[in-house]
Amino acid sequence: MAELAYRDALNQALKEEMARDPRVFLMGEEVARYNGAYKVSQGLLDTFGSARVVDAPISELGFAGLGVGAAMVGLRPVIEMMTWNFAILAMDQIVNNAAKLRHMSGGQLRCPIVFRGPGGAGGRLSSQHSQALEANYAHFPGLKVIAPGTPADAKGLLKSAIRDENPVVFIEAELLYGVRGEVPEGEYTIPIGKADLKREGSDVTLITWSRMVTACVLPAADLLAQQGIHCDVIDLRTLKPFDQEAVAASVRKTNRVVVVEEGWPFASVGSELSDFIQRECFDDLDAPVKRVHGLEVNMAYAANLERAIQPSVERIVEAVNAVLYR
Amino acid sequence: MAELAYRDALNQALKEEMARDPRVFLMGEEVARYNGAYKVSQGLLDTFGSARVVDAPISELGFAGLGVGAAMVGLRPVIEMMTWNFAILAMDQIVNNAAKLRHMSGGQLRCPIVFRGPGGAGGRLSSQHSQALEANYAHFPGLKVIAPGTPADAKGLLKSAIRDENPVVFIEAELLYGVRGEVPEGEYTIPIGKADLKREGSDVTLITWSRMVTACVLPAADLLAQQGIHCDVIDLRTLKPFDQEAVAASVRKTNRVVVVEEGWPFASVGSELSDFIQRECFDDLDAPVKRVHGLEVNMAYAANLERAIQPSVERIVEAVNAVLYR
Amino acid sequence: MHGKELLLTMYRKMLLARRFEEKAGQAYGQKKIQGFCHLYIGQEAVVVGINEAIRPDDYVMTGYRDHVHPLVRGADAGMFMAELFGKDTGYSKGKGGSMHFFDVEHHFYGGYGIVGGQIPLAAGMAYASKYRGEDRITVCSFGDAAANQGAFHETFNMASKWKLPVLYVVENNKYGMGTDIARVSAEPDIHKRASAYNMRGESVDGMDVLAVHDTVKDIAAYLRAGKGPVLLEAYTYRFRGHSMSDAATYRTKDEVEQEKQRDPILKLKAVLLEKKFASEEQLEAIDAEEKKIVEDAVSFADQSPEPPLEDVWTHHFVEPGDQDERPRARVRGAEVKWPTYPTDFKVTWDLEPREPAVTPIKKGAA
Amino acid sequence: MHGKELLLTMYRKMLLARRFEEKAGQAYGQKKIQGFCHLYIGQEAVVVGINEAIRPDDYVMTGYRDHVHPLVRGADAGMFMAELFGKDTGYSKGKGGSMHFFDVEHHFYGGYGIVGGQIPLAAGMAYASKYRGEDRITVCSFGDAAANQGAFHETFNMASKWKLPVLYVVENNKYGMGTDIARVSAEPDIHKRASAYNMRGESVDGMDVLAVHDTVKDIAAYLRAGKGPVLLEAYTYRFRGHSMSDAATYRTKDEVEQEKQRDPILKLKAVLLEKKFASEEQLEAIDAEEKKIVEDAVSFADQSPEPPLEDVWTHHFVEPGDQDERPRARVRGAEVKWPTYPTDFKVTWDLEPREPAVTPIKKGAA
Ligand SMILES: Cc1ncc(C[n+]2csc(CCOP(=O)(O)OP(=O)(O)O)c2C)c(N)n1
Ligand SMILES: Cc1ncc(C[n+]2csc(CCOP(=O)(O)OP(=O)(O)O)c2C)c(N)n1
Ligand SMILES: [Mg+2]
Ligand SMILES: [Mg+2]
Repeated sequence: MAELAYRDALNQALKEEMARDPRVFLMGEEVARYNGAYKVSQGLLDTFGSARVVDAPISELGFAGLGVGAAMVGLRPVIEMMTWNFAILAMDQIVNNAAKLRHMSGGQLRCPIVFRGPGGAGGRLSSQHSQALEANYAHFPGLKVIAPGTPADAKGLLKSAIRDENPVVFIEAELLYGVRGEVPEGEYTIPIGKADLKREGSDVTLITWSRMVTACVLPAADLLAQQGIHCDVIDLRTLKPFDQEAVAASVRKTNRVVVVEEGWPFASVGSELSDFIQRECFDDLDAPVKRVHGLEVNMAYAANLERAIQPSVERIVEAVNAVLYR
Repeated sequence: MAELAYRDALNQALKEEMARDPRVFLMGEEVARYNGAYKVSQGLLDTFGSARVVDAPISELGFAGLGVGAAMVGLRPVIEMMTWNFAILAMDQIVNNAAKLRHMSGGQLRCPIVFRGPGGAGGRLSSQHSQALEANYAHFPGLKVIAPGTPADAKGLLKSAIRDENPVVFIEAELLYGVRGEVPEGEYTIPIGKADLKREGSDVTLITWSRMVTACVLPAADLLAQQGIHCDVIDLRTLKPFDQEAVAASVRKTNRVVVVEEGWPFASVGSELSDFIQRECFDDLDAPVKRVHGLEVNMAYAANLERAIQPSVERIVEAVNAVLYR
Repeated sequence: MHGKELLLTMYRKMLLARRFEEKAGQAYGQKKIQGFCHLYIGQEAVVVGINEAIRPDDYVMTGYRDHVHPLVRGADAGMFMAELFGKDTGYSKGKGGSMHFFDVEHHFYGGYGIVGGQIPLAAGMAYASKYRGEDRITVCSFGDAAANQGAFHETFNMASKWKLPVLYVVENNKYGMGTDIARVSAEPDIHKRASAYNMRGESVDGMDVLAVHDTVKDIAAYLRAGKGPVLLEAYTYRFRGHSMSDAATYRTKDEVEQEKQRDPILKLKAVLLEKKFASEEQLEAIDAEEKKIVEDAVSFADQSPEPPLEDVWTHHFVEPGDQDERPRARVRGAEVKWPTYPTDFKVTWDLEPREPAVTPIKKGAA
Repeated sequence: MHGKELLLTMYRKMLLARRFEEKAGQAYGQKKIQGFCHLYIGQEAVVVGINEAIRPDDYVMTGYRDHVHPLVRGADAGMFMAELFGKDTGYSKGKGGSMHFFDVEHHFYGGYGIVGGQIPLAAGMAYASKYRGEDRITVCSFGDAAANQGAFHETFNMASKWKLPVLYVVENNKYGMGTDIARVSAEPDIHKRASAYNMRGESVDGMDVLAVHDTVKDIAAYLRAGKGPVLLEAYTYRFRGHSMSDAATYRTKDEVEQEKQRDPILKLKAVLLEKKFASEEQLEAIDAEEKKIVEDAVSFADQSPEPPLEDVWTHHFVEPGDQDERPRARVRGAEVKWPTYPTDFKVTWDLEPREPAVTPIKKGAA
């Protein structure tokens, strides 16, 4: 298998899907000539031309909606949001049009579109640029929400998202773009809605997604393993619909859960997981579901504050100890 | 005490606060000459003139941001969103500017502003106009979120919101505007963050807010009481920060909880409550926290579908029976 | 220039529109229709004039004042009345209601409730046509007040820059709900704003169906020639309130009366009579026919069942293998020619030259 | 017209700006500054020309390219360098960083990272001034690419309709990140878009500090006279990349070289020498002074502590009794004259007449 950076895995997915299907086009700020603010679209303009790889003005609401319109009449747009922080401006088009079109039309229309771009903290970018916003989209019926944590998943899931007949919110991680990992050669896809069990263990279930998988959850699991505590590590990959079976099966085995997410805790995907687990696995739980998350504060610029605000190996280990009553 | 409609209670709050404090002004679509799309601002133009009661163009992002700017330099704007469905267009100004200003400026600025308007279903308005969106705002640090369920709370909390030094998202209920209730005479406020125990009972805790309080939770509690099942009914009133003590105290007493909300379940305020309760009251719970919520679907126009999608007395009774294992 | 058949068709369609809306208004009074219901009465010349000037396979869409746009394209009046009644036989199976009319068979793409929210969609539809090398155009209407939405600005800039074949029609009925447009618009002549995007903008008397028709004929040719988008402002008027719950007291009686003098149906009638294309009796017969269609529509809607409760779970996602719903096939058993979108084609459009001339450096004029 | 003192002040401030940004660039290379960092080098004439043409108590704000705007108003360079270094002694205690400069003492109101997000805020600040009957104006800058945001459109319409005393300055440096503005703007002469809002729009050579100054003097008077908002486009150029991570390969060497010929500092220097307002030596002495200020700023920032960890919890909400932070008082122990906003006053502004003339009915022109 080839080792690829996350950004290059995404790039391959785009390139392969655009080569397969002329209906696929990519639009966003700086995606064409500049090859992407984060270089995810490197080389695509040269290969596919300026109508399929389009530099948009800074008009997030406008070009998100343009994508929705194109999807309504047979194209399969991929709309790059330079970051999801800016997509807040486009949210109306995503949640009020894309998510509702099939329903409002009583099934006459479909809206196969992918909105993608980086989410989460980007490294000293302070509050307006450091938001993990998956909960906001996962709240709405009619949208699928994906947040891959490895290059292989990034590629396989982006291909699935592009082939899906529904609007997909695809949240990459700014700090993962340069991270490398093995990516299977050749054409392959990862099914939407399936979690990946990254480590097996019977003591505690760790549930997470996106950057947290490799940035702190696996390191924490490794550290705990050295102490004789073995964790199931579930990478959800798809947040909505999330893999209920995988989650429930693991909890039934371990009876203890820690949910780790980069974003804020209130009304988040983590809250939802916690509710799901206490509801579906009430009698299996030996301790309350514990959560590790970004602190409930705006992100600060200062290095030490930024670090303190984000989840860490230490906080995860502490939470695991807590659910083990150690 | 006077009996007032919810809309008139809000109107009183606005009128009293505007009379008290020249810094308060109201801006929004149709608020002035038309006296408000839902007549909440009836008579205010005549009393306070056109600079303090302002008909805005249909530019939600623009006038929400204008309000934020005015708040930064010493005014206390009340920005009416004709409904919260339209405020999605303004979300960037609310969450990226209002919620973050004090933090970004390191405490140099404050942003005392109220964004208010109706949320939830409005009666046969279908999917784009029938959304309970409190979770989206409650997710962000830096915002307070209020959703009163009675005329008295509407008045007392709107006054507190206007006097608060922070940005407040104030979500009224379209279907409550005409509903009447007793409202204390004269100047009074209700503290932000305090729940109201509407009924006392030791069997089950029902937690809810906004329209659900009177529309189905109290009727369900009454019905259950006839069957000998007595519920604590907690009207949260403030969703963020919610009254953790009131919730925990009740759960410790009843050991069983049903959370009722009008909106979608995924990553919602209800999810958060469920997580909080399983975490803080794990050993007190005799049954998993049950939730009754709007179905996880887009709202349909047809009367029978619209009814089926919303929480109902029957569904609440069923949930109470479930947590009682009856 | 205006043949008899064209004029009679337009007359018939305006009457269909008028009668449909009148019945909808009545049915609203009877609570058969609920929620918001925005009637198009008074504005018929705009939609009819446009429709007869474009092709049946051009894409059309609008906001929530959307009953008439699909009707004049050939939609089934009964099935749309059923939609208004929230019935299973409606175009959206009762899911959409008044604000969300869709008839994809007739290339009518909605029906949107967020003011201005459809504006970017239309650019995307035009983008798709251009992308596939089709000569189809897209026509998107919105109201005067919608022109103050950011979506207008962002979309027009892109549409113009990329020369998208889209006609934007501002149906300027002078009011956004209760607000006179001049009270909230710094430039109330909305077509003049087109200059800010270097695009063609013009206005037309929206109460004169012939003027609308001729203007749009010319514009359609311009669009198909690839010259870029157009903003057309049609000055019109709604004879009723904004929606059924609006008593419209913000307008003077005089103003409304004066406008009713310009009733587009009366105006066309006068032309028909003057040109002797039809007699009074013939015109009345047409009216009777259209009334009958609308009465039948109400009966059909009345007799139709509610949607089944299981329908709350349908049409949120497309599952693998799901076909799109074809309403007239489902409800009427009709042979439906459904729009198809090619899946295999070559994109030949160069949206911009590979290496554009570098913009000269500007020095300013002060 | 341009006295010696004015010219020397402007020269000094442009140099302060230039030296500060050069040092920030260096410090970024040393990883003392991280994240995004957008330098203003090349554009100094815009901000300095404006600042000397307005009052110290006028409100000023901009986007994320914001280091220089507060500096020329009198902010403490050391404390802003400390902010860039993420230190406790920064204006925002290290919470804001490069994109979120705030110096309320000097009426500089930020510092915003969402492109175009500050545009509505400025209208609100101007609204407040007008509401309280002050003759203060607000100046808000943004980039050429920001002009394609919906916020531009929505705000300009309101600002013009309500005649708000706000000057919007497009700092047109020809690029939004890597994109030549002409590639994404249907009307790349952004000031021309003002006509869509019936407001005054004009352009100025943004490399000529005197031209900027004179133009803004005139505009400030216009604003204070209550004549409505103005859109001023300053044609300028950034000599560096968009941010520190941008190599700016999308521009030709030629273009950059040609622009550097127009360096606003060199241009003003030539004037000063020609007018004999100063000798080469005197000008160099000024430069040395400004360099010293900036070096001291770096030392100060270097020596400052990180914020305490408990600070993650502060400044999310104002709790009852909380005072606003006064950075220079806190850090330097300075007597700070803090802006106050009256709490008791009478609003005398009539935003619109009680009963406006009814808009005449339009018939269109087609
Ligand atoms: C974004 C948004 N804001 C507000 C509304 C409420 N609303 C519905 S229609 C309308 C007036 C629109 O007027 P105009 O655009 O002139 O169209 P008309 O109704 O006159 O056809 C308003 C304010 C909405 N639906 N969407
Ligand atoms: C809404 C939004 N979209 C995209 C970005 C990313 N971004 C930051 S600066 C910038 C370019 C802005 O260019 P311009 O407005 O010309 O200002 P300049 O940087 O040239 O001063 C972009 C795309 C952002 N910060 N906010
Ligand atoms: Mg109108
Ligand atoms: Mg620029």
